[in-house]
This record gives sequence, C-alpha cells and structure tokens, in this order.
Amino acid sequence: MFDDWLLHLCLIVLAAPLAGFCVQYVWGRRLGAAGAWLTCVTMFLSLACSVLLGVAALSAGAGFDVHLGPWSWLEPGDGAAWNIGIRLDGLTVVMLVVVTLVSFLVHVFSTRYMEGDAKYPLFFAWLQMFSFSMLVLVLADNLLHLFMGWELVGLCSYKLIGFWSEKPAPCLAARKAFITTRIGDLGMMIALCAIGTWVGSFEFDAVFAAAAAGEIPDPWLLIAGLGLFLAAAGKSAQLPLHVWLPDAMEGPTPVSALIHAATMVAAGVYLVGRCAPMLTPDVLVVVATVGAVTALVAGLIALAQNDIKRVLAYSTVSQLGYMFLGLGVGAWHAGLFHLTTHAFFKALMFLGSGSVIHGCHHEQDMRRMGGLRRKMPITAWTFLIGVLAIAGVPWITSGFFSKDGILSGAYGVSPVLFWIGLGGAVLTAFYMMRLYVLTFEGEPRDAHVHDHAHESPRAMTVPLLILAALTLIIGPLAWHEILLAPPTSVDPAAAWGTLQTLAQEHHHAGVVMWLAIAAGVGGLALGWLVFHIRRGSLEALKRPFAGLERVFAEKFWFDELYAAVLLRPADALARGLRRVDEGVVDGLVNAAGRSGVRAGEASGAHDRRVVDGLVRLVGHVCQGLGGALSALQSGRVRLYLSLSVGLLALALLLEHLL
Amino acid sequence: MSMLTTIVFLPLAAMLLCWVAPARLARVINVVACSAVMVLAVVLWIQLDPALSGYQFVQTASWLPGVVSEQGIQYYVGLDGIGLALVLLTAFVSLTAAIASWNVEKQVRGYHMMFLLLLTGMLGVFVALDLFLFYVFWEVMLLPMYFLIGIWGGPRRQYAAIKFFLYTLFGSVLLLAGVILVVLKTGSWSIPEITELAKAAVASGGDGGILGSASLCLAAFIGMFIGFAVKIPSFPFHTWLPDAHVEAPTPISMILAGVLLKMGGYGLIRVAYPFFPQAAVDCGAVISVLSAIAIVYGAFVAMAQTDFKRMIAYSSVSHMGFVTLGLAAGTETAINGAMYMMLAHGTISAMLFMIVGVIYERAHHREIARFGGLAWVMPKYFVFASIAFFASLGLPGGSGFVAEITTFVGAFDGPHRLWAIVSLLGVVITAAYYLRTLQRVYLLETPEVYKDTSAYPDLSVREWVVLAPLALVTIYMGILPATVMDIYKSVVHETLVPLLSAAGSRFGG
Amino acid sequence: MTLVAALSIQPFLYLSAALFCAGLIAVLSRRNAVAILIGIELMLNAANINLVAFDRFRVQVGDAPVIDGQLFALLVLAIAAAEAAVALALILNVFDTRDRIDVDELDLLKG
Amino acid sequence: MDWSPLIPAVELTIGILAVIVLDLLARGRHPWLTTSVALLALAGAAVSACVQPTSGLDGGAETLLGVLQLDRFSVVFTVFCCVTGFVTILATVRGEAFPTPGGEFLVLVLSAVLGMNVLAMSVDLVALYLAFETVSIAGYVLVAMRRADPRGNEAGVKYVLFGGVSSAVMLYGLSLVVGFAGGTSLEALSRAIEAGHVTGQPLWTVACVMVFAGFAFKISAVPFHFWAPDVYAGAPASVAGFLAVASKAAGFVALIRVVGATRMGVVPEASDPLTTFLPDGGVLISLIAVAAILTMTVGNLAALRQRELKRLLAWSSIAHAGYLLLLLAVWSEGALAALLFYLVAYLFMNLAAFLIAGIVIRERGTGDIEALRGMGRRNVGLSLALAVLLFSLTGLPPFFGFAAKLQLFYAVFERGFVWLGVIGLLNGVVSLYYYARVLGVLWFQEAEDAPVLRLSRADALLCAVLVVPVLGLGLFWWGAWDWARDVARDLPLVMGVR
Repeated sequence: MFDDWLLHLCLIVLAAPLAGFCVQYVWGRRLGAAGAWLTCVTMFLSLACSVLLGVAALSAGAGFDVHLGPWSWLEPGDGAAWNIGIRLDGLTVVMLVVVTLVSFLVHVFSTRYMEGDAKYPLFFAWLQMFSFSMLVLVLADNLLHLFMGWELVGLCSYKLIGFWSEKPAPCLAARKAFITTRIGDLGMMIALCAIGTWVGSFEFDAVFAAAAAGEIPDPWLLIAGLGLFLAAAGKSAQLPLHVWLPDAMEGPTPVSALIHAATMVAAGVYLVGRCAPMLTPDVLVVVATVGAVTALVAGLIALAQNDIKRVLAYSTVSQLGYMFLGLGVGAWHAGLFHLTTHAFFKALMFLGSGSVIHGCHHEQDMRRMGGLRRKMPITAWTFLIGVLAIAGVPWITSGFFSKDGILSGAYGVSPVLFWIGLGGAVLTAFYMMRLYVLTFEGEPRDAHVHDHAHESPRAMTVPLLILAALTLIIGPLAWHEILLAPPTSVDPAAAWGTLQTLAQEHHHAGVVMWLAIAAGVGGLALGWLVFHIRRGSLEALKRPFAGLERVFAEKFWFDELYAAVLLRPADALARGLRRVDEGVVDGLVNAAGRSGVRAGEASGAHDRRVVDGLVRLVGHVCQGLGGALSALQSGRVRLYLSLSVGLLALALLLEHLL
Repeated sequence: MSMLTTIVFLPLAAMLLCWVAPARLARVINVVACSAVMVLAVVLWIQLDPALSGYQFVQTASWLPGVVSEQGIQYYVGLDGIGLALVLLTAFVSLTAAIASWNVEKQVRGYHMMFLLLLTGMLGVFVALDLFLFYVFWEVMLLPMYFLIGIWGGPRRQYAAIKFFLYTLFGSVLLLAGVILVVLKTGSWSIPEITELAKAAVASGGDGGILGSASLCLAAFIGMFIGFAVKIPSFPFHTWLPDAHVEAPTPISMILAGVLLKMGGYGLIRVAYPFFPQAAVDCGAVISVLSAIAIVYGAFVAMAQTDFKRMIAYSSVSHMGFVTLGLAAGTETAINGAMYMMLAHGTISAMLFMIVGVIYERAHHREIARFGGLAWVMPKYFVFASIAFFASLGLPGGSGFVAEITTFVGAFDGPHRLWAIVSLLGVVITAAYYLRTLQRVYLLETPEVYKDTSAYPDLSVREWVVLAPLALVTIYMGILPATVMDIYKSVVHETLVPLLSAAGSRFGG
Repeated sequence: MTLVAALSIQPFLYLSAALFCAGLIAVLSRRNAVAILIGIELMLNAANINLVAFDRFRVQVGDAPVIDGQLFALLVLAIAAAEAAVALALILNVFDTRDRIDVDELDLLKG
Repeated sequence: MDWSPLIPAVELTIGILAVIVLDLLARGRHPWLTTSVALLALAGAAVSACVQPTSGLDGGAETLLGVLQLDRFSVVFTVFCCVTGFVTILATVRGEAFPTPGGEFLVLVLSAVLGMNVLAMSVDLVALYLAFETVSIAGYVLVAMRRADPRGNEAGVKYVLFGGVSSAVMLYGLSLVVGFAGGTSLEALSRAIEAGHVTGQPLWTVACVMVFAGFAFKISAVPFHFWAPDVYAGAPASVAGFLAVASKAAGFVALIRVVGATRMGVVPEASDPLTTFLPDGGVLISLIAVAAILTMTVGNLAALRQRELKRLLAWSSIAHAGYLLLLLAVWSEGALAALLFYLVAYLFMNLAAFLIAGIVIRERGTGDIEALRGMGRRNVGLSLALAVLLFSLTGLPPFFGFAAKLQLFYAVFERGFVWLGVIGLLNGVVSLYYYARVLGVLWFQEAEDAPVLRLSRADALLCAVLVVPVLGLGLFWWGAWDWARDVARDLPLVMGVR
C-alpha cells in the first residue's frame, strides 16, 4: 500500500518532465511562452511529489530504504537478469528534492532570461529532458539503470551547452564536454563488465554483497572501483578530466546553474557516494587525494580568471573536489551534505551571475563591471549570501556545516589532505570575495555597462531570493540522521580504520572548526582588503606574483597538454590509418604494377586498382602475368613450337630427376 | 505451400509481374510486394513459438536426391529464432528501401526487378536449411547486387561493382570448399543434421570434429570464416565495403548495410560455428584480435574520412566488429549481444545511409567539409540525423547501446577479456567522429548555398515514410530490448552455447 | 639366319631417334613453312622406323605373325601424305595473298 | 561378327558422299539441300548411335576386331559430337562465316564428326591415331575455310604446322609405346604394363610425355595451347566453337581410353589431404595433374587481358580444359562422371557463347569487346543470354556451370586432393574478373550511337535452345548427373578389369 503510493509518486516525478519534453519538442513552437510556463508546471509537479516523498521518508523514520520493482529489462543470458528498479532512501530523496527544486527555479528563471531567443521552446524541452534523465539517474536501484540516466544527462548537457551552436565556441565546448565525460564512462563500462561477469546483477545491494563476500576476484574489484571513480571524475570534472567544465560555460547561464553547478556535475559525487560500500580503501585514498588536489588547483586557477562565469565554474570544480575529499576520507555524510548545500548556493550564484549578465546585456567580463550593487540590489545581496556560504561563514550559512564536516574528516585521517583542503578554503573565500567586489562594489569601471545595467524582472529575482533563503536555513539540517543517513552497508572503519570515528567526534568542535572558520573569514577579509580597500595598489601587490598569475590564468596549460598529447596524435593516427587503408602496402603494389606489364587499355584504369592493398597486389600480379602470357602469344608459330617442345623437354627432365 | 516458401518466392513472383506489367507500375509492385513480405514476416513472428529452439515452419521437398547421400540435396527450409529475427530485419529494411527507391528514374523496371530478386536471395539465405540451397541463395543474391551497383551506381560504379563481386566470390569459393568438405565427410546436406553430428562429435570427446581430423576441421573453419568475414566485412577483408557503399544508390546502400552484412554474421552463427565448435574455440583469440582491430581501426579510419558516405561505411566496419567479437567470446551473453548488434546495426545503418541520401539528393555532393548549418535549414531532417547518430554511437535509448553493452559484458566474461577492453576504446572514437560530423554538417553557420529553401526543402513525404519507422524501431529496440532478444535467445541458449562451451571446456578454452 | 636377324634393335632405335631430332631441329630452326613440313615428315618417318623395327624384333606370340606394326607404318605414311597435302594447300593459300612463306611473318593473330 | 557399331560411321560416310555428289550436281545453287542432307546424316548418326545395343557393364566389353569398342561411353561421345556438328552447321549457315557455306564445309564437318565417332570407339592405337588425324586434318581446313580472309589463312597454317609437329611427336611416342606393348592394341599395352615391362624404363617416361603432347594439343592444354587463341581468333566463330567443344571432347575421350589402358590410372586416395598436393599415380598422372593446374591458371590469367571476344573465349576454354584435366588427374569413377557432366555443361555454354560472338561479329563487323557497348539497353534478350552464359562459365549458381563445377570439385575433394580443388576454385574467382568485365561493357557502359543488333528468328531460337538447358539444368541437374554416373560406371577405370 505504502509502496504503491511511493511508486505512483515516483512515476509522476519521472513522467511529468518527460511529458513536458515531448509536448515542448513537438508543439513547442506553437505554444510559445505558454509552453515555457507549462514546463514550469510539470517541474513543480515533480517537485511537489519529491517533497511528498521526502515527507514520507521522514515519517518513515530511520533506516528508510524502499525498493520498488525491479522490473525485468533484459535477460542477456548466462542467467543474468538486468532489471530496472527504483530505490528510495535518504540519499535518493534528498537528491530528488534538490534536483527538482533547483530545476524548477531554473525553469522559472529562464522564462525571462531566455526571452526572445530563436529556439526558446527547444531550450525548455531540453531542460525537461535533462530533469527527466537526472531523475532517472537518481532513482536507479542498479548500476546499469543508473548508467542509462548517466549517459542521457550527458546528451542533454551536450545539447544545452551547444544550445547556441551556430557559433563555433559552444559547439566545441559541447563536443569537449561529451567526449571528456565519455572517456570517463569507459571506466564505468569496465566496472559494468566486471560486475556483469561476476555478479550477474547490477542491483546495488547485490553488488555490495558480492563485493563484501569477495566474489569479484582480486584485481577486478579495485579496477571496478577505480573505473567508477574515473566515470565520476569525468562527470564531476575532477582532475585530470576537469577541462570541459569551464568551457561548458558557453551554454546559457541557467544551464550552467542547473547542470554544471547544481545537479549533473554532482552526479559523480552521488555515484561515488552510492557505491561507497564497494570501494576498496585504495580507491578511497585515490578519491580523497584527487578531490583535495582538484580543490586546490581549481581554486588557484579561479584566482586569475576574469570571466564571472568561469570563476564560478572553477569554484564549482574545487567544491566538487571537496565533496570527493569528504567521501574519500569517509566523511561520507559531510561530503553528500556539501553536495546539497553547494547545489543551492552555487545555483544561487550562477543565477545571480545570470541576472548580472542579463542586466549588463551579456557582458561577462568582471573588469568592466563594478558598483552594480546600487543598480541591482536584490541580485547583489543574494549573491553576497552565496559568497558567504561558499566561504563557510560560521553558524549562519549552510556551507560552514558541510565544509567543516569534510575538513574535520580529513583532519582525522590525513593532515596533508587536511592542510590542502584548508588552503583551498582560504582560496575559495578569497577569490569569491574578489568576484563579489569586482562585480558589485567599488565604482563602475565601464560607464556604458553601468548606465544600462538594471535589476532583473521578478521571474528572475524570486528564484534568487528562494535560493538565498534555502542557503541560509538548511544548515541546521546538517546532522539530520534520516536524510543522508549513510547506507547501512557502508563500513567507514573499513576505509580508514578507527581514525574515521575520531573524525566523527571532531566534526564541529575543537581546533578544526576554528581553523576552518579562520580560513573562511580570513580569506574573505583578505579579499575585501585587497580588492576593495587597497585596490589602488592592487597592481603593486600583484607584481611579485606575476609569474604565478600567468600560470593560473593559463589554467596550468591542461588544454594545450591534451591537444598535444591526445587530440593531435589521434587525428594524425586516423589520417595515417586512412592512408594505410586506402592503399595497404602501396609501395608493394606499385612495385608489382611496375614489374608486371602495364594493364591494357581495355582493362582500363580500374584494373590497376582491382582491389585494395595486398588484394590489389594480387590483382596486379595477375594482370602482370596475364600481360606476360599474352606477350608470349606473339603470333610466331616457331616461338610457340619451341616453347611447347622446350617445356616438354623440361617436363621430361623433371620426371627423370624426381 | 508453406509460409516460408511463400515469403521467399513472393518477391520472385512480383519480379516476373514487373516484367510483364507496364514500367510505371514497377515501383508500386515493388512496394506492395515488400509490404506483403513484411506482413508475412510479422505473421511468422506471431506464430513462431520462441520457447522451442528447434526449426519451425519446416518444409522439405525432394530436389536432387542421391547427390552424395541417399536423401541428397533437398529443398529444405525452416525457421528458428535467429532466422526469424533476420527475416524480420530483411523484410523491414527492404520495405523502407523499396519506398526509398520510389524516385528511381533510370531503367525503372530493371531496377525493381533486380531489387525483388535480391530480396528473394536474402530471404532465402535466412530460411535455407540445406547447404546447397543456402549456397545457391547466397550466390544468387550477388548477381542482382552486381547489377544494382553497376547500372544504378555512381561515377565509379563499374569498378565498385566488379570489386564487390570479386571480393565476395573470393569469399564464396572458400565457403564452397568448406561446404564440399563437410558434405563429403558427413554425407549430408542438411544443416540441422550436420549440427547434430557436430554435437555428437564434441560430446564424444574425440578432437576429430565432423571431418574426422582436427587439422582438416581447422582448415575448413578458416575457409568458411574467411568466406563469411568478407561479407561481414571484418578486418582485413573490408576494403570492398567503402567503394561499394559510396557508389551504390541510396536504397541499395541501405540494403547492403542493413541486410547483406548480416548474412556474414548469420553464416557464422548458423554454419561455421555450429559445424566446427572446436576450431572456432581454438581460433577465438585470433578472431577477437581481428574484431578489436576492426572496431578501433574502423573507427579511426572513419574519423579521417572526408566523404559522408564513406565515413558511415567505415562506421559499419567498426560496428560489425562487435559481432565477431561477441561470437569469438562464445559466452551466451556475448552471442546474444552479437546477434542484437546485427539487428541494431541493420536498422541504424539503413537510417544513416538514408540520411546521407537525403542530403546527397539536394546537394549532389557528400563532402563533409562543404556542408554546415543544415540543422537550421532542415530541422526535421536534423532530428532524424541526430537520432541515428546518437543511437549509432551507443547512447541509451537507442538500440546500439543495448547491443554494445551486452556484447561488452559478454565478451568480458569470455576467454579473451583483454581484447574486449581494447575494443572499448572504439566507443570514445566513435563518439568523436560522430559528433565532429554532426557539428560540421548540421551545426555552425549555414553557408549561403544551403540557405535557399527551394533547393533545400525539409524532408519530403517519401523520406519521412522511410526514416520515421527506422527511427521508431531503433528507439523501441533501445527501450524494450527484451521483446526483441526473446525472439532468438532460446536458440542461442540451446544450440550454440552448449556446443561452444563443451568445446571450450574440453581444452580449457 | 638373315643379316637382320643378327642385328639387335638398338641401331634402329638410334637411327630413328637421330632422324626424329633432325626433323625437330628442322622444324624449330627453319622459317620456311615448307621446310618445317619436311621436318615434320622426318619426324613421322622416324616414328615409322620405330614401328617397323619393333614389329620385326618382337618375340613372336603364337605362330601367326602379327604385322600390325607394319600396318601402322603404312597407314602413317598415308596420313602423312594427306597432312602434307592439306598443309601445302594452306601454305599456298597464304602464298597467294603475300608472296612469301616465312612463318615468322604470320603475326596478324597475336596477344 | 556384329558390325552394328559402325552404323553411325557408315551413315556419316554416306552423308559425306551424298553431300559431295549433290554439291557437284547442284553447283551450290541450292545450299539448303546439301545442308539439310548433312544435318540429316548427323541426326541419323546420333539416333542410331543411341538406339544400337551397347555392351559394357559386363566388364570386358566386346570389341570389333579388337580395334573398336562400343560402350555407352563411346555412344555418348558420338551423340555429343553429332550435336556439336549439327549446331556448328546451323550456326555457320546463319553466322558470320561466309555468304553461303559450300558443300566442302559440310563435308569437312561431317568427316570431322566421323573421325570423332571412330575415335570415341577406338581401343587400338592405330585406329586411335587414324581417327585423331582425321579430326585434325578436317579441322585444319575448316579453320582456313574463308580463303579470302588472310587471318583465316594464317590461322590455318599455324594450326596445321602446330598440329603436324605435335602429332609427329605423339606418333613417335606411340611408336615407343607399341614397342613396349608389343602390339598396337590397348589391351596389349595394359597387359605389358601388368607384366611390369615398363617399370623403371626411362624410355617409357619419354613415351608417355610424348604421347601426352599429342593429347595436350588436341585439348589445348599447356604447353600445347599456344595455337588455340590465334586459331580461334582467325577461324569463323562457329568453327572456333566446333574446335573448342567437339575436338576438345574427342581429345578427352581418347585420353581417357589411354589413361585407362596404362593402368596407372588407379590413383591412390590422398591420405592426408592437407599435405598432399599432387596425385601419385605414375608418370602420366602426375604430368596430367601439373598440366591441369598450369592450364587453368595460364588460361585464366591470359584471359584477363583479352580485348576480343573470340580470343577471350579461347583462353577461357583453355582454362576449362584445365578443370577437366583435374578430373583425369584424380581418376575415379566419380571423376569420370563429373568429366562427362562437365563436358555437357561445357557444350551448351561454349557453343552458345561462340554463337553469340558470331552474331555480334556479323552485326558489328568486329569481335572487339567494346562492340558490346550499350547492348544491355537495346538487345535485352541477347544480353541476358550472354549474362547467363558468362555467369555459368564462371560457375555461379543457379546455372548449369555451377552444378558442373560442384560435381567436379566434389570429385577432386573426394579423392582428398584439397589443394588441387582450392587452386581450381580460386581460379574461378580470377575468371570472374574477365567475364564480369564483358558484362560491365555490356550493361554498365552507355553508347548512344550503338545500333540494335538484327537478330533473325533462327538465331534467337538457336540461342534459346542452347541457353535454356544452362538455366534449367542449373537447378534440376539430378537427371543429367545420374545419367553421367551410369555412363561412367560402364567405363572401366582400368582396362579389362572391373
């Protein structure tokens, strides 16, 4: 009974956006603005249902873990059963709410933001498709099912990044995003193969059980874990696959907010969180390390960016790094909680930046902004809240709770990671303050931009306000024991031993917390000082770091590196192979062509290329011999006779010898 | 007269009808005949009991008694799941191709007669259970293909036609050699009988196989494998494919990619593997390597193509690599995946070639570099194009995904894990070249040339009618794969897998 | 005991072989069609010598002398004549059109 | 003593005389008269050959004076040659050869057939040689029939010189054989070999090789094939067809008899198929095997480059001789049956092909392949017929050629000579190339100027009569094959022994 309820709710959650997609895709042009609002309605519908599910989860109390289905999807043989099914537990519910909520707000925001765009209906269609795919991913109760959603969100992200694909930049960005994540997906496929081979079912619990029981032979469990993390790193833009996310900012800002800040990029974190039970300690070490390093590196790069959206993008990368750090060090809870909080405040900031860009007529360069607070107060204040949250200002912002949790987890486990994380925290606060100041404070640096700037319409500001509010209030939810309760099968001890429990105690007390606070506030203060009060002498301050700044501005030359190491070689290889294919061993062929008598006119040009490569060689030899033979056929009867008799004598000789 | 005989010879009858009917009716007759075949195929689908692994709708008639054996060569047709799946594919693709041929102008009557003859040949191959009958249909199908490419093809059609013919005949004679050996030693022409013998041979534990000597079996298997590999076409016998495709008219390319290539895979599944399980298992490693090469290499070469149609032709090489990969692995999952890949690729590639045809008709060239921004001029066309592209690069929701994942998991399970992993690379490269093509042809600024909508109208009704069903089936196969896989699953499970696993286990795979 | 009886068969065979080779050489070396014909005749007659010789020296089976060897030789002569006649006719025919009979010039047909 | 075996021969002789006389009386005024008499004679010969009782199955077939043996084998070949002669005459009357074939032409065809008839029956070296030469000499003249045509004359001279030499070589070989056999009859030879007179005799090798030379010439096998392309090209198409079919068949008959007599025919089956290449059955057999491979390969390769229809067919007929020799090399009952079967297929395919070539030459005035350009659009029927023939010659189903090839290679594999078989099969691929090229010109190349061929009703009829069996027997060849096997069963693999 209860399950049926849940099932119906889930189905609505899924069906609403799908329906929205179909309607928009087919009749979008005719519906126009109405269509856009319709999609908002469908999103709201699934939001409502998600909330109901959340309520249900809360009311169900601790250990809420419902499986709907499974429904058989394919039985590929060897007794394997590949099902699709829905799994509802704390994690799922939270993800559901986050996804639908942010998605809904972004829909509303976009109704005005995208106004006047030629492909207005398509935009909403794909937003809907994305929401659907993301929900499929979140609701999945097995890896294969999840993988389908995983790939589909990839498609939507491709479509939406490349929404303005008349221009080259979005096209390239979209392609880059798709292929980079696809590389990550190889890992996922290997994991799937391994699981399919030794488990036969992709259902999470079955897999975890098998992993625990050691049914997956030794290297492959590790490989599968790493594969999963590779996929996650691809989606969540972790080193070394982070390169696509900043470029993805070529897409419309709402897309960046929804997909490339709040939800899709978090899918990687979700995946690792979901599969934590099957990750061996070694894998967790890798996860934590990669996360920490990414957090730091991305932060450094963010320092030197001037495009408002790129700064946010890099901050996203680094925050995702924090989440992985959290998961890696076994602060599972904190990591996923950071996912949640980050979803809100980063969506907030992206939409805010969108509002700014909208207000400034698609100006994205911070150096040409400044003093916008007076022009667009709501945007500015809400944005500031976001900044404070990401910096982790204590007690009032949600960011504080989650980040603090992660850091303390790290502290409990490995000082090195902890200090890296802390450094990252300082950076975060610093460059976010830089961003805020450059955009909203000080006096306008570009009169033109400033004069035409205006506060955005209500449809855009309201979502900002809602997100700001959420950013502030969900902090106390931090240690709710039902939502985000670690899956029963996770045994943190397995990962990092007893230290982990230590981390649990330490989470919001003692030195770690004060260090974290110091990092956040200090970073903010420093940023304010440098970019606001002492901005006159900014250049002077910068000068000693010129070299470093270049490095950061050039993003550590990752793109250049890949171009040199992967892309160009691949292209060259492709062209080479093509040449090989069109004339395998052409040298040989030509040699044969030369040695053999040239093909007769009758046989025409194509004779010389009867078939390709070696086969063509055969053709040549045949032609050559044929030519030789008909050359023997000189018409001289005496020659014939001599040949015949000679051959006969030869035959005799051979007969005699053999 | 049994269903099968009807379905096979109905096109032939239609062909004769074409001969006498006025030329302008030819295309109508063709479409009607193909629809009839489609209907019959569906009826077969409904009537065939998937639970039974044996042959159904069997019809035998004495044909050439006493040749070699007492019973001699028979007219012996029957259908099991595997055959049915491919018959359905054939009927479906042929129907779409027939509709696509609606606007053929040159020598209309001859064209449609050849088309129908081809259809008979293809259907015949999939239902024939007598080796001789099988071979006859196998070759008969070459003749119309030769003319269809040679007469209605592009500028270098004669070269392409002869090349196609030579290559395939080269394969066929090796196949024939194998067939003769088999018939010689077993004294039977009937495929099921020989399969039983092979079962017995494996069960008996001797390593002689049906030819009584392992080495002879190996030789025969290699001969047959090459024979079929040429058709598939698997590396390194693939070079006929690009030329044949580029020169062939669009509908014929659709059939070529959609059905003819499948006959190679079918031959392996129906003849080569069941007859020589031991040899097949022993060759597994080599075949896996070749398949991995085909997948990765084909993808790379496709990436470097400048001609739209050539690109797609090479993508076929790459995708058909999965078929041999799955077969080489020999696990049930892998073989099911391979089969599924044949069906998926059949529909997707037919769609892709139609998509090329659509733009070629308008632009009269296929240079990828010279296109651009077509999406803004022909949005509906773009929709189908992207469906086909993404389905082909294995995105969930398209049939390609199911095929790939199943094959991968199965092949990974098999003895040649490494090569399964290597061929995974193909997935990324495939994505790369498809997206690149998508961008260069459909996205970015539209060059002035393509802006005038009179020369570049969106899809015509004919093109709609061709593309829409293909797209629907592709998506359907992606969302509800079980319904399709159930058609042939039991056959694979009960005939092929036991043989291979028995053969594999005896020598530790 | 006739003279022949005293001889062994070898000399005849050597003679015929020599004759045959002579004919062959003539055939291969001469460009004149008629000369070639003569060569052929030599070869045929070499064969005849063999036939007769074998016939003569064969161990008699039974009492009735079997003379098919000689018969053969006679027929060969006849055939050789016929062949020569036809050949000469044809050669003449060519001679009409082009008044040489050098076989090396006959190369309309080749390739 | 039963003279009935001679009835066909007698009929043919009467026919010859009748034609001569009539020709003298009518002075070529009523060509149809002489022609019909000749046709009548051929038909009569064929019929009476069929009806006359044959000995055979009971082993030691009865012979006429120990010289001629009548068994179904010889009957079959008599009929075979009569049919060929029949078609040849018809084809020539309507073909490109000459305005009206004079009586002499008919006489020559008839005497050639007469020779073949005797050849088919002869089990004695004398008779064999006689018949052999009769066929050859008639052929020489037939080739040079068109006295005005320099190419024809040249072909004639080449043919006669080449033929003369090879028959001389053969005769020398035969004389040695006679020496070994101590008699001219094949029985004697067979007995001598049985007694082991020849074992380890170098001279015997010489003899075999030389005898083979003569046959190689007749069946145009390497290395005595050189004459064929030139002669076929020079001769009228119909005559070329006659030589390609009838006299080649005759050569094979004789060869079969001789090989049978030399008792080395019993070829041991290859024990390990994958390592055995050549059959091991003594001098003659290994000679034949090698010659077979060389012949088919040389024929096919040389054909690749031909630009003239008749030359192309000439080379292809050489290649087919190679396939047939393959059967002699493996020498089994199945092989003989297959040989018979293949010859029948070969008869239809080649006669028809040469007929069409003749028509094209008559209409277009040139035998160049390019002359076919655009025919596919205009003479659909004829082009289809040609397509069928060429596919059949390639050995593609569902045509007769395939059935024949199947049986042929089956026989080869049956004896375990896999490699010989594979080489043969691959040769088929090579051959496809030139046949397909002809079809390419025929169908794929447009020619606006090319006029339609004028095709008389008789041409069409003759074509149809020859092509229909190629189609029909392609799918239902069981009867023919069964019959071939019966006939072959009559023929002792080893003379005298069953």
